[in-house]
Amino acid sequence: MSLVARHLEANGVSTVVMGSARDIVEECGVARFVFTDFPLGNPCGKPWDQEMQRSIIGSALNLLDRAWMPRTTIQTPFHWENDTWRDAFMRVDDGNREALARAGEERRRRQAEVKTGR
Amino acid sequence: MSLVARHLEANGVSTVVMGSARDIVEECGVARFVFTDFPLGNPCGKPWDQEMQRSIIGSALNLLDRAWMPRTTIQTPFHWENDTWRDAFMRVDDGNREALARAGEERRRRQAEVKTGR
Amino acid sequence: MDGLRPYRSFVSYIDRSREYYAAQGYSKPYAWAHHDDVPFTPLQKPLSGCRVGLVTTAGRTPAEGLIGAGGLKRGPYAEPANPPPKSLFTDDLFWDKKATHTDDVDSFLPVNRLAEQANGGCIGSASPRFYGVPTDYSQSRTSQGAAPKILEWCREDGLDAVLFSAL
Amino acid sequence: MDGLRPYRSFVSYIDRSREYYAAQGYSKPYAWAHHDDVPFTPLQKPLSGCRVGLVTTAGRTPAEGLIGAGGLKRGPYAEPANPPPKSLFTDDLFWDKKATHTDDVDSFLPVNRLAEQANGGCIGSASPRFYGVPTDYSQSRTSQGAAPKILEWCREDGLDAVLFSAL
Repeated sequence: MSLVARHLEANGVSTVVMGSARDIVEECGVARFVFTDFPLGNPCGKPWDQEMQRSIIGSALNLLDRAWMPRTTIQTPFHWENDTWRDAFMRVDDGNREALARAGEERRRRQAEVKTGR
Repeated sequence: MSLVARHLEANGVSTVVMGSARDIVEECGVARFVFTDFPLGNPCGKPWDQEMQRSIIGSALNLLDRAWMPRTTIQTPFHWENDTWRDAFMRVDDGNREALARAGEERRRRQAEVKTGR
Repeated sequence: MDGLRPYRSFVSYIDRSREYYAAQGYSKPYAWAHHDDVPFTPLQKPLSGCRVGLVTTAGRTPAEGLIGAGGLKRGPYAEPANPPPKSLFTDDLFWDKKATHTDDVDSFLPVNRLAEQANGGCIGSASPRFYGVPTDYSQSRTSQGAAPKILEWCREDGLDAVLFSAL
Repeated sequence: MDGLRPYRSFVSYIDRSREYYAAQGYSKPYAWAHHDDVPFTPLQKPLSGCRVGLVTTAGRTPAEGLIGAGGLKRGPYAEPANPPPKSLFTDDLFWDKKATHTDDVDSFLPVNRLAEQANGGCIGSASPRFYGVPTDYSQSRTSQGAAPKILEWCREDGLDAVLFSAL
Protein backbone atom coordinates (compact mmCIF):
# COMPACT_ATOMS: atom_id res chain seq x y z
CA MET A 1 0.00 0.00 0.00
CA SER A 2 2.74 2.48 0.99
CA LEU A 3 4.76 1.28 -2.02
CA VAL A 4 1.83 2.11 -4.34
CA ALA A 5 1.49 5.58 -2.77
CA ARG A 6 5.21 6.16 -3.36
CA HIS A 7 4.83 5.14 -7.01
CA LEU A 8 2.02 7.67 -7.49
CA GLU A 9 3.99 10.48 -5.82
CA ALA A 10 6.95 9.71 -8.07
CA ASN A 11 4.61 10.09 -11.07
CA GLY A 12 2.93 13.38 -10.25
CA VAL A 13 -0.08 12.29 -8.19
CA SER A 14 -0.35 13.66 -4.62
CA THR A 15 -1.25 11.11 -1.95
CA VAL A 16 -2.17 10.71 1.70
CA VAL A 17 -1.93 7.43 3.63
CA MET A 18 -4.43 6.95 6.48
CA GLY A 19 -3.48 4.18 8.87
CA SER A 20 -2.99 2.81 12.36
CA ALA A 21 0.20 0.75 11.85
CA ARG A 22 2.49 3.67 12.41
CA ASP A 23 5.83 1.90 12.38
CA ILE A 24 5.17 0.00 9.15
CA VAL A 25 4.21 3.16 7.25
CA GLU A 26 7.11 5.17 8.69
CA GLU A 27 9.58 2.38 7.90
CA CYS A 28 8.54 2.45 4.23
CA GLY A 29 8.42 6.26 4.09
CA VAL A 30 5.47 8.10 2.54
CA ALA A 31 4.75 11.68 1.55
CA ARG A 32 1.81 12.37 3.91
CA PHE A 33 0.49 10.21 6.74
CA VAL A 34 -2.64 10.57 8.91
CA PHE A 35 -2.15 8.35 11.95
CA THR A 36 -5.04 7.29 14.16
CA ASP A 37 -4.00 5.35 17.26
CA PHE A 38 -6.66 2.63 17.01
CA PRO A 39 -6.51 -1.15 16.81
CA LEU A 40 -5.96 -2.16 13.18
CA GLY A 41 -9.15 -2.17 11.12
CA ASN A 42 -10.68 1.32 11.33
CA PRO A 43 -8.05 3.84 10.21
CA CYS A 44 -10.77 6.21 8.93
CA GLY A 45 -12.80 6.35 12.15
CA LYS A 46 -14.88 4.11 14.40
CA PRO A 47 -17.65 2.10 12.70
CA TRP A 48 -20.87 4.12 12.34
CA ASP A 49 -19.29 7.24 13.93
CA GLN A 50 -19.86 9.57 10.99
CA GLU A 51 -18.73 12.66 12.86
CA MET A 52 -15.34 11.11 13.64
CA GLN A 53 -15.03 9.84 10.06
CA ARG A 54 -15.75 13.37 8.78
CA SER A 55 -13.05 14.77 11.04
CA ILE A 56 -10.45 12.23 9.86
CA ILE A 57 -11.11 12.68 6.13
CA GLY A 58 -11.09 16.44 6.74
CA SER A 59 -7.63 16.14 8.33
CA ALA A 60 -6.43 14.04 5.38
CA LEU A 61 -7.65 16.65 2.85
CA ASN A 62 -6.11 19.46 4.90
CA LEU A 63 -2.81 17.59 4.93
CA LEU A 64 -3.02 17.07 1.16
CA ASP A 65 -3.43 20.79 0.76
CA ARG A 66 -0.90 22.04 3.29
CA ALA A 67 2.05 19.62 3.40
CA TRP A 68 5.15 21.09 1.76
CA MET A 69 7.65 18.25 2.32
CA PRO A 70 7.53 14.43 2.46
CA ARG A 71 7.30 12.40 5.70
CA THR A 72 4.78 14.83 7.15
CA THR A 73 2.65 13.06 9.75
CA ILE A 74 -0.37 14.25 11.68
CA GLN A 75 -2.02 12.29 14.46
CA THR A 76 -5.78 12.59 14.88
CA PRO A 77 -6.99 13.37 18.43
CA PHE A 78 -9.13 10.23 18.88
CA HIS A 79 -8.73 7.47 21.46
CA TRP A 80 -10.16 3.97 21.62
CA GLU A 81 -12.46 3.23 24.60
CA ASN A 82 -9.69 1.40 26.42
CA ASP A 83 -6.08 0.26 26.00
CA THR A 84 -6.50 -3.51 26.35
CA TRP A 85 -6.05 -4.09 22.58
CA ARG A 86 -2.47 -2.79 22.76
CA ASP A 87 -1.12 -5.77 24.68
CA ALA A 88 -3.68 -8.31 23.49
CA PHE A 89 -3.02 -8.16 19.74
CA MET A 90 -0.68 -10.98 18.56
CA ARG A 91 0.39 -11.48 22.15
CA VAL A 92 2.91 -14.21 22.86
CA ASP A 93 3.13 -15.38 26.48
CA ASP A 94 3.46 -18.53 28.55
CA GLY A 95 -0.27 -19.15 28.21
CA ASN A 96 -0.22 -19.54 24.43
CA ARG A 97 3.39 -20.31 23.52
CA GLU A 98 2.87 -24.07 23.13
CA ALA A 99 -0.39 -23.63 21.24
CA LEU A 100 1.26 -21.20 18.81
CA ALA A 101 4.15 -23.59 18.19
CA ARG A 102 1.71 -26.45 17.51
CA ALA A 103 -0.42 -24.27 15.21
CA GLY A 104 2.69 -23.33 13.21
CA GLU A 105 3.73 -26.95 12.83
CA GLU A 106 0.26 -28.00 11.80
CA ARG A 107 0.10 -25.25 9.20
CA ARG A 108 3.47 -26.15 7.69
CA ARG A 109 2.40 -29.83 7.57
CA ARG A 110 -0.75 -28.94 5.62
CA GLN A 111 1.14 -26.66 3.25
CA ALA A 112 3.68 -29.41 2.58
CA GLU A 113 0.82 -31.81 1.80
CA VAL A 114 -0.65 -29.37 -0.70
CA LYS A 115 2.74 -28.94 -2.35
CA THR A 116 3.50 -32.65 -2.68
CA GLY A 117 -0.04 -33.21 -3.94
CA ARG A 118 -0.88 -35.81 -1.28
CA MET B 1 11.79 19.36 27.62
CA SER B 2 8.56 18.19 25.93
CA LEU B 3 6.73 18.94 29.19
CA VAL B 4 7.99 22.54 29.08
CA ALA B 5 6.91 22.91 25.44
CA ARG B 6 3.44 21.64 26.40
CA HIS B 7 3.25 24.21 29.21
CA LEU B 8 4.08 27.04 26.79
CA GLU B 9 1.48 25.86 24.24
CA ALA B 10 -1.14 25.74 26.97
CA ASN B 11 -0.27 29.35 27.80
CA GLY B 12 -0.42 30.91 24.35
CA VAL B 13 3.17 30.49 23.11
CA SER B 14 3.67 28.46 19.88
CA THR B 15 6.47 25.89 20.00
CA VAL B 16 8.44 23.44 17.88
CA VAL B 17 10.50 20.56 19.30
CA MET B 18 13.57 19.50 17.29
CA GLY B 19 14.91 16.11 18.24
CA SER B 20 16.21 12.67 17.37
CA ALA B 21 14.56 10.58 20.12
CA ARG B 22 11.34 10.13 18.23
CA ASP B 23 9.58 7.71 20.52
CA ILE B 24 10.18 9.74 23.67
CA VAL B 25 8.78 12.95 22.15
CA GLU B 26 5.80 11.15 20.59
CA GLU B 27 5.05 9.35 23.86
CA CYS B 28 4.83 12.70 25.66
CA GLY B 29 2.89 14.37 22.84
CA VAL B 30 3.88 17.81 21.52
CA ALA B 31 2.32 20.36 19.19
CA ARG B 32 5.00 20.36 16.45
CA PHE B 33 7.98 18.05 16.05
CA VAL B 34 10.94 18.17 13.63
CA PHE B 35 12.54 14.73 13.65
CA THR B 36 16.05 14.13 12.34
CA ASP B 37 17.08 10.48 12.27
CA PHE B 38 20.57 10.96 13.73
CA PRO B 39 22.36 9.54 16.76
CA LEU B 40 21.43 11.61 19.82
CA GLY B 41 23.44 14.81 20.13
CA ASN B 42 22.90 16.84 16.94
CA PRO B 43 19.17 17.33 16.43
CA CYS B 44 19.77 20.66 14.62
CA GLY B 45 22.24 19.31 12.05
CA LYS B 46 25.72 17.80 11.84
CA PRO B 47 28.52 19.73 13.58
CA TRP B 48 29.98 22.46 11.33
CA ASP B 49 27.52 21.69 8.49
CA GLN B 50 25.94 25.13 8.30
CA GLU B 51 23.94 24.35 5.17
CA MET B 52 22.24 21.39 6.86
CA GLN B 53 21.64 23.44 10.01
CA ARG B 54 20.03 26.18 7.89
CA SER B 55 17.75 23.63 6.26
CA ILE B 56 16.66 22.16 9.62
CA ILE B 57 15.89 25.50 11.27
CA GLY B 58 14.08 26.52 8.09
CA SER B 59 11.91 23.41 8.35
CA ALA B 60 11.20 24.19 12.01
CA LEU B 61 10.12 27.77 11.18
CA ASN B 62 7.99 26.54 8.28
CA LEU B 63 6.30 24.07 10.60
CA LEU B 64 5.69 26.81 13.16
CA ASP B 65 3.97 28.81 10.45
CA ARG B 66 1.99 26.07 8.73
CA ALA B 67 0.89 23.50 11.32
CA TRP B 68 -2.82 23.72 12.05
CA MET B 69 -3.20 20.88 14.59
CA PRO B 70 -1.08 19.32 17.35
CA ARG B 71 1.07 16.19 16.93
CA THR B 72 2.25 17.35 13.52
CA THR B 73 5.62 15.78 12.74
CA ILE B 74 7.98 16.34 9.85
CA GLN B 75 11.12 14.33 9.23
CA THR B 76 14.12 16.08 7.69
CA PRO B 77 15.69 14.34 4.67
CA PHE B 78 19.15 13.86 6.18
CA HIS B 79 21.00 10.60 6.87
CA TRP B 80 24.01 9.83 9.03
CA GLU B 81 27.08 8.47 7.18
CA ASN B 82 26.32 4.92 8.27
CA ASP B 83 23.86 2.91 10.38
CA THR B 84 26.25 1.38 12.92
CA TRP B 85 25.13 3.76 15.72
CA ARG B 86 21.61 2.30 15.62
CA ASP B 87 22.62 -1.03 17.13
CA ALA B 88 25.67 0.18 19.03
CA PHE B 89 24.02 2.75 21.32
CA MET B 90 23.28 1.33 24.80
CA ARG B 91 23.66 -2.15 23.39
CA VAL B 92 23.27 -5.09 25.75
CA ASP B 93 24.71 -8.40 24.54
CA ASP B 94 26.67 -11.38 25.81
CA GLY B 95 29.90 -9.42 25.42
CA ASN B 96 29.01 -6.74 27.97
CA ARG B 97 26.25 -8.24 30.10
CA GLU B 98 28.51 -9.14 33.03
CA ALA B 99 30.40 -5.85 32.88
CA LEU B 100 27.11 -3.91 32.95
CA ALA B 101 25.86 -5.87 35.94
CA ARG B 102 29.14 -5.23 37.80
CA ALA B 103 29.08 -1.52 36.90
CA GLY B 104 25.53 -1.23 38.26
CA GLU B 105 26.47 -2.92 41.53
CA GLU B 106 29.52 -0.72 41.92
CA ARG B 107 27.47 2.41 41.32
CA ARG B 108 24.81 1.45 43.87
CA ARG B 109 27.53 0.65 46.41
CA ARG B 110 29.08 4.09 45.96
CA GLN B 111 25.72 5.85 46.20
CA ALA B 112 24.92 3.97 49.41
CA GLU B 113 28.26 5.10 50.84
CA VAL B 114 27.46 8.72 50.05
CA LYS B 115 24.03 8.39 51.67
CA THR B 116 25.25 6.81 54.87
CA GLY B 117 28.04 9.38 55.04
CA ARG B 118 30.83 6.81 55.14
CA MET C 1 -5.14 7.80 29.72
CA ASP C 2 -2.42 10.18 30.82
CA GLY C 3 0.23 8.63 32.99
CA LEU C 4 3.79 7.40 33.37
CA ARG C 5 4.76 4.43 31.25
CA PRO C 6 7.93 2.33 31.12
CA TYR C 7 6.86 0.91 27.72
CA ARG C 8 5.96 2.67 24.49
CA SER C 9 2.21 3.11 24.08
CA PHE C 10 2.28 2.93 20.29
CA VAL C 11 2.22 -0.70 19.16
CA SER C 12 5.12 -1.72 16.93
CA TYR C 13 3.57 -4.05 14.39
CA ILE C 14 7.01 -4.86 13.02
CA ASP C 15 8.13 -6.17 16.43
CA ARG C 16 4.82 -7.77 17.32
CA SER C 17 4.39 -9.74 14.09
CA ARG C 18 8.05 -10.83 14.03
CA GLU C 19 7.74 -12.26 17.55
CA TYR C 20 4.35 -13.83 16.84
CA TYR C 21 5.50 -15.71 13.75
CA ALA C 22 8.75 -16.71 15.45
CA ALA C 23 6.63 -18.31 18.20
CA GLN C 24 4.90 -20.30 15.45
CA GLY C 25 8.28 -21.62 14.37
CA TYR C 26 8.82 -19.45 11.29
CA SER C 27 12.51 -18.76 11.64
CA LYS C 28 12.96 -16.28 8.79
CA PRO C 29 11.22 -13.04 9.76
CA TYR C 30 9.34 -10.95 7.22
CA ALA C 31 11.46 -8.06 5.96
CA TRP C 32 9.72 -4.72 5.58
CA ALA C 33 10.48 -2.20 2.88
CA HIS C 34 12.73 0.63 4.04
CA HIS C 35 13.48 3.73 1.96
CA ASP C 36 15.80 6.58 2.82
CA ASP C 37 14.23 9.00 0.39
CA VAL C 38 10.57 9.73 -0.24
CA PRO C 39 9.08 11.14 -3.47
CA PHE C 40 6.80 14.15 -3.07
CA THR C 41 4.33 15.86 -5.42
CA PRO C 42 2.82 19.11 -4.04
CA LEU C 43 -0.85 19.52 -4.84
CA GLN C 44 -0.94 21.11 -8.30
CA LYS C 45 -4.16 23.14 -7.96
CA PRO C 46 -6.54 24.36 -5.24
CA LEU C 47 -8.15 21.47 -3.36
CA SER C 48 -11.60 22.71 -4.36
CA GLY C 49 -10.70 22.01 -8.00
CA CYS C 50 -9.17 18.55 -7.43
CA ARG C 51 -10.63 15.17 -8.30
CA VAL C 52 -9.79 12.78 -5.48
CA GLY C 53 -9.83 8.95 -5.38
CA LEU C 54 -9.61 6.25 -2.72
CA VAL C 55 -7.49 3.11 -2.47
CA THR C 56 -8.16 0.30 0.03
CA THR C 57 -6.39 -2.91 1.01
CA ALA C 58 -9.77 -4.67 1.31
CA GLY C 59 -10.92 -7.05 -1.42
CA ARG C 60 -14.15 -7.34 -3.38
CA THR C 61 -16.72 -9.50 -1.65
CA PRO C 62 -16.30 -12.87 -3.39
CA ALA C 63 -19.28 -14.44 -5.13
CA GLU C 64 -21.15 -17.08 -3.11
CA GLY C 65 -19.17 -20.28 -2.78
CA LEU C 66 -15.85 -18.92 -4.00
CA ILE C 67 -14.11 -18.61 -0.62
CA GLY C 68 -11.87 -21.57 -0.04
CA ALA C 69 -12.52 -22.88 -3.54
CA GLY C 70 -9.41 -21.30 -5.03
CA GLY C 71 -11.47 -18.58 -6.69
CA LEU C 72 -10.27 -15.72 -4.50
CA LYS C 73 -8.47 -13.21 -6.76
CA ARG C 74 -6.00 -11.00 -4.94
CA GLY C 75 -4.80 -8.64 -7.67
CA PRO C 76 -5.58 -4.91 -7.91
CA TYR C 77 -9.09 -3.93 -8.98
CA ALA C 78 -11.28 -0.89 -9.74
CA GLU C 79 -14.99 -0.73 -8.88
CA PRO C 80 -17.74 1.92 -9.22
CA ALA C 81 -17.90 4.27 -6.22
CA ASN C 82 -21.58 4.89 -6.87
CA PRO C 83 -23.59 3.13 -5.60
CA PRO C 84 -21.07 2.79 -2.73
CA PRO C 85 -20.17 -0.75 -1.67
CA LYS C 86 -22.17 -1.99 1.33
CA SER C 87 -19.37 -4.34 2.39
CA LEU C 88 -15.90 -5.44 1.35
CA PHE C 89 -13.92 -8.61 1.99
CA THR C 90 -11.44 -8.26 4.86
CA ASP C 91 -11.40 -11.77 6.41
CA ASP C 92 -8.00 -12.61 4.93
CA LEU C 93 -6.28 -9.39 6.04
CA PHE C 94 -4.13 -8.56 9.05
CA TRP C 95 -6.29 -6.50 11.47
CA ASP C 96 -7.52 -6.75 15.05
CA LYS C 97 -10.51 -9.05 14.78
CA LYS C 98 -10.96 -9.19 18.56
CA ALA C 99 -11.05 -5.45 19.21
CA THR C 100 -13.19 -4.25 16.32
CA HIS C 101 -15.07 -5.13 13.10
CA THR C 102 -15.22 -3.92 9.49
CA ASP C 103 -18.99 -3.91 8.98
CA ASP C 104 -18.99 -0.17 8.26
CA VAL C 105 -17.07 0.35 5.01
CA ASP C 106 -16.53 4.03 5.81
CA SER C 107 -14.43 3.05 8.82
CA PHE C 108 -11.68 1.91 6.42
CA LEU C 109 -12.73 3.16 2.92
CA PRO C 110 -14.46 6.52 3.40
CA VAL C 111 -16.43 6.41 0.17
CA ASN C 112 -19.56 8.09 1.55
CA ARG C 113 -17.52 10.64 3.50
CA LEU C 114 -15.55 11.57 0.36
CA ALA C 115 -18.80 12.02 -1.62
CA GLU C 116 -19.95 14.46 1.08
CA GLN C 117 -16.74 16.46 0.65
CA ALA C 118 -17.42 16.72 -3.08
CA ASN C 119 -21.05 17.73 -2.49
CA GLY C 120 -19.94 20.34 0.00
CA GLY C 121 -17.41 21.84 -2.42
CA CYS C 122 -14.32 21.11 -0.33
CA ILE C 123 -12.95 19.07 -3.25
CA GLY C 124 -13.86 19.40 -6.92
CA SER C 125 -15.16 15.86 -7.33
CA ALA C 126 -14.76 12.31 -6.12
CA SER C 127 -13.47 9.68 -8.52
CA PRO C 128 -16.25 7.62 -10.16
CA ARG C 129 -14.31 4.51 -9.11
CA PHE C 130 -12.43 3.34 -6.06
CA TYR C 131 -9.42 1.05 -6.26
CA GLY C 132 -8.26 -2.01 -4.36
CA VAL C 133 -4.79 -3.33 -3.63
CA PRO C 134 -5.30 -6.38 -1.41
CA THR C 135 -2.15 -6.66 0.73
CA ASP C 136 0.49 -8.70 -1.06
CA TYR C 137 3.53 -9.63 0.96
CA SER C 138 5.57 -9.75 -2.23
CA GLN C 139 7.04 -6.25 -2.54
CA SER C 140 8.08 -6.81 -6.15
CA ARG C 141 4.54 -7.83 -7.17
CA THR C 142 3.25 -4.68 -5.45
CA SER C 143 5.85 -2.36 -7.00
CA GLN C 144 5.87 -3.84 -10.48
CA GLY C 145 2.30 -5.09 -10.76
CA ALA C 146 -0.21 -3.25 -8.60
CA ALA C 147 1.48 0.17 -8.48
CA PRO C 148 1.58 0.86 -12.26
CA LYS C 149 -1.95 -0.52 -12.62
CA ILE C 150 -3.34 1.87 -9.98
CA LEU C 151 -1.47 4.76 -11.62
CA GLU C 152 -3.02 3.85 -14.99
CA TRP C 153 -6.54 3.85 -13.50
CA CYS C 154 -5.90 7.17 -11.71
CA ARG C 155 -4.94 8.71 -15.05
CA GLU C 156 -7.97 7.22 -16.82
CA ASP C 157 -10.19 8.77 -14.15
CA GLY C 158 -8.37 12.13 -14.22
CA LEU C 159 -7.34 12.15 -10.55
CA ASP C 160 -5.24 14.88 -8.93
CA ALA C 161 -4.86 13.16 -5.59
CA VAL C 162 -5.47 9.82 -3.89
CA LEU C 163 -6.23 8.89 -0.28
CA PHE C 164 -4.93 5.46 0.73
CA SER C 165 -6.12 3.56 3.74
CA ALA C 166 -4.56 0.37 5.02
CA LEU C 167 -6.57 -1.85 7.34
CA MET D 1 20.25 2.64 2.74
CA ASP D 2 17.13 1.31 1.06
CA GLY D 3 16.44 -2.33 1.73
CA LEU D 4 14.30 -4.92 3.42
CA ARG D 5 14.45 -5.02 7.20
CA PRO D 6 12.96 -7.39 9.76
CA TYR D 7 13.57 -4.82 12.52
CA ARG D 8 12.49 -1.22 12.84
CA SER D 9 15.16 1.23 11.71
CA PHE D 10 14.13 3.98 14.10
CA VAL D 11 15.74 3.41 17.48
CA SER D 12 13.32 3.19 20.38
CA TYR D 13 15.06 5.00 23.21
CA ILE D 14 12.32 3.94 25.61
CA ASP D 15 13.05 0.26 24.91
CA ARG D 16 16.81 0.68 24.66
CA SER D 17 17.27 2.56 27.93
CA ARG D 18 14.88 0.28 29.84
CA GLU D 19 16.86 -2.79 28.77
CA TYR D 20 20.22 -1.11 29.40
CA TYR D 21 19.42 -0.11 32.97
CA ALA D 22 17.79 -3.48 33.64
CA ALA D 23 21.10 -5.09 32.63
CA GLN D 24 22.77 -2.90 35.27
CA GLY D 25 20.42 -4.35 37.87
CA TYR D 26 18.01 -1.44 38.19
CA SER D 27 14.78 -3.34 38.51
CA LYS D 28 12.31 -0.45 38.44
CA PRO D 29 12.27 0.98 34.92
CA TYR D 30 11.99 4.72 34.29
CA ALA D 31 8.41 5.72 33.45
CA TRP D 32 7.97 8.23 30.64
CA ALA D 33 5.29 10.87 30.55
CA HIS D 34 2.34 9.95 28.35
CA HIS D 35 -0.46 12.35 27.43
CA ASP D 36 -3.58 11.62 25.43
CA ASP D 37 -4.25 15.24 24.58
CA VAL D 38 -1.86 17.92 23.37
CA PRO D 39 -2.30 21.70 23.78
CA PHE D 40 -1.91 23.78 20.62
CA THR D 41 -1.45 27.51 20.01
CA PRO D 42 -1.55 28.51 16.33
CA LEU D 43 0.96 31.21 15.45
CA GLN D 44 -0.77 34.50 16.26
CA LYS D 45 0.87 36.70 13.60
CA PRO D 46 2.93 36.37 10.42
CA LEU D 47 6.24 34.63 11.03
CA SER D 48 8.10 37.67 9.71
CA GLY D 49 6.73 39.68 12.65
CA CYS D 50 7.45 37.11 15.36
CA ARG D 51 10.13 37.17 18.02
CA VAL D 52 11.50 33.64 18.42
CA GLY D 53 13.55 32.08 21.23
CA LEU D 54 15.52 28.88 21.77
CA VAL D 55 15.51 26.34 24.61
CA THR D 56 18.20 23.68 25.07
CA THR D 57 18.73 20.75 27.44
CA ALA D 58 22.45 21.59 27.64
CA GLY D 59 23.86 23.30 30.71
CA ARG D 60 26.06 26.35 31.17
CA THR D 61 29.73 25.55 31.06
CA PRO D 62 30.69 25.33 34.76
CA ALA D 63 33.42 27.56 36.08
CA GLU D 64 36.86 25.95 36.32
CA GLY D 65 37.06 23.40 39.12
CA LEU D 66 33.33 23.14 39.77
CA ILE D 67 32.73 19.80 38.05
CA GLY D 68 32.64 17.00 40.56
CA ALA D 69 32.85 19.46 43.43
CA GLY D 70 29.11 19.59 44.02
CA GLY D 71 28.86 23.00 42.37
CA LEU D 72 27.01 21.87 39.26
CA LYS D 73 23.63 23.65 39.19
CA ARG D 74 20.98 21.88 37.15
CA GLY D 75 18.01 24.27 37.32
CA PRO D 76 16.59 26.30 34.41
CA TYR D 77 18.62 29.31 33.31
CA ALA D 78 18.60 32.24 30.85
CA GLU D 79 21.75 33.59 29.17
CA PRO D 80 22.49 36.30 26.58
CA ALA D 81 22.25 35.06 22.98
CA ASN D 82 24.73 37.69 21.88
CA PRO D 83 27.63 37.06 21.89
CA PRO D 84 26.58 33.47 21.17
CA PRO D 85 28.00 30.79 23.50
CA LYS D 86 31.07 29.05 22.09
CA SER D 87 30.35 25.87 24.04
CA LEU D 88 27.82 24.43 26.45
CA PHE D 89 28.05 21.67 29.03
CA THR D 90 26.66 18.34 27.80
CA ASP D 91 28.88 15.75 29.52
CA ASP D 92 26.19 14.77 32.01
CA LEU D 93 23.43 14.33 29.41
CA PHE D 94 22.12 11.26 27.61
CA TRP D 95 23.45 11.36 24.01
CA ASP D 96 25.58 9.19 21.75
CA LYS D 97 29.13 10.03 22.81
CA LYS D 98 30.62 7.35 20.57
CA ALA D 99 28.94 8.38 17.32
CA THR D 100 29.24 12.16 17.51
CA HIS D 101 30.27 15.21 19.55
CA THR D 102 28.77 18.50 20.72
CA ASP D 103 31.66 20.86 19.95
CA ASP D 104 29.52 22.90 17.52
CA VAL D 105 26.79 24.57 19.60
CA ASP D 106 24.67 25.14 16.48
CA SER D 107 24.32 21.36 16.06
CA PHE D 108 22.03 21.31 19.11
CA LEU D 109 21.25 24.98 19.91
CA PRO D 110 21.03 26.87 16.61
CA VAL D 111 21.77 30.29 18.04
CA ASN D 112 23.80 31.54 15.07
CA ARG D 113 21.37 30.00 12.57
CA LEU D 114 18.43 31.75 14.26
CA ALA D 115 20.26 35.10 14.17
CA GLU D 116 20.68 34.61 10.40
CA GLN D 117 16.92 34.06 10.04
CA ALA D 118 16.29 37.34 11.87
CA ASN D 119 18.85 39.19 9.72
CA GLY D 120 17.30 37.74 6.57
CA GLY D 121 13.81 38.86 7.60
CA CYS D 122 12.27 35.39 7.80
CA ILE D 123 11.40 36.08 11.44
CA GLY D 124 10.94 39.47 13.10
CA SER D 125 13.71 39.06 15.64
CA ALA D 126 15.58 36.54 17.75
CA SER D 127 15.22 36.64 21.51
CA PRO D 128 18.07 38.51 23.25
CA ARG D 129 18.41 35.47 25.53
CA PHE D 130 18.37 31.71 25.15
CA TYR D 131 17.06 29.41 27.86
CA GLY D 132 18.27 26.15 29.37
CA VAL D 133 16.35 23.28 30.93
CA PRO D 134 18.97 20.65 31.79
CA THR D 135 17.18 17.30 31.63
CA ASP D 136 15.61 16.47 34.97
CA TYR D 137 14.21 12.99 35.34
CA SER D 138 11.74 14.31 37.89
CA GLN D 139 8.65 15.16 35.84
CA SER D 140 7.08 17.12 38.68
CA ARG D 141 10.17 19.35 39.06
CA THR D 142 10.05 19.97 35.29
CA SER D 143 6.32 20.71 35.19
CA GLN D 144 6.10 22.74 38.36
CA GLY D 145 9.54 24.33 38.44
CA ALA D 146 11.21 24.71 35.05
CA ALA D 147 8.09 25.10 32.90
CA PRO D 148 6.59 28.17 34.62
CA LYS D 149 10.07 29.74 34.90
CA ILE D 150 10.69 29.40 31.13
CA LEU D 151 7.21 30.83 30.43
CA GLU D 152 7.99 33.80 32.66
CA TRP D 153 11.25 34.51 30.80
CA CYS D 154 9.50 34.14 27.42
CA ARG D 155 6.99 36.77 28.50
CA GLU D 156 9.71 39.09 29.82
CA ASP D 157 11.45 38.84 26.44
CA GLY D 158 8.22 39.28 24.44
CA LEU D 159 8.42 35.96 22.57
CA ASP D 160 5.76 34.75 20.13
CA ALA D 161 7.30 31.33 19.57
CA VAL D 162 10.00 29.04 20.92
CA LEU D 163 12.11 26.33 19.29
CA PHE D 164 13.13 23.52 21.66
CA SER D 165 15.92 21.11 20.99
CA ALA D 166 16.68 18.08 23.10
CA LEU D 167 20.10 16.47 22.85
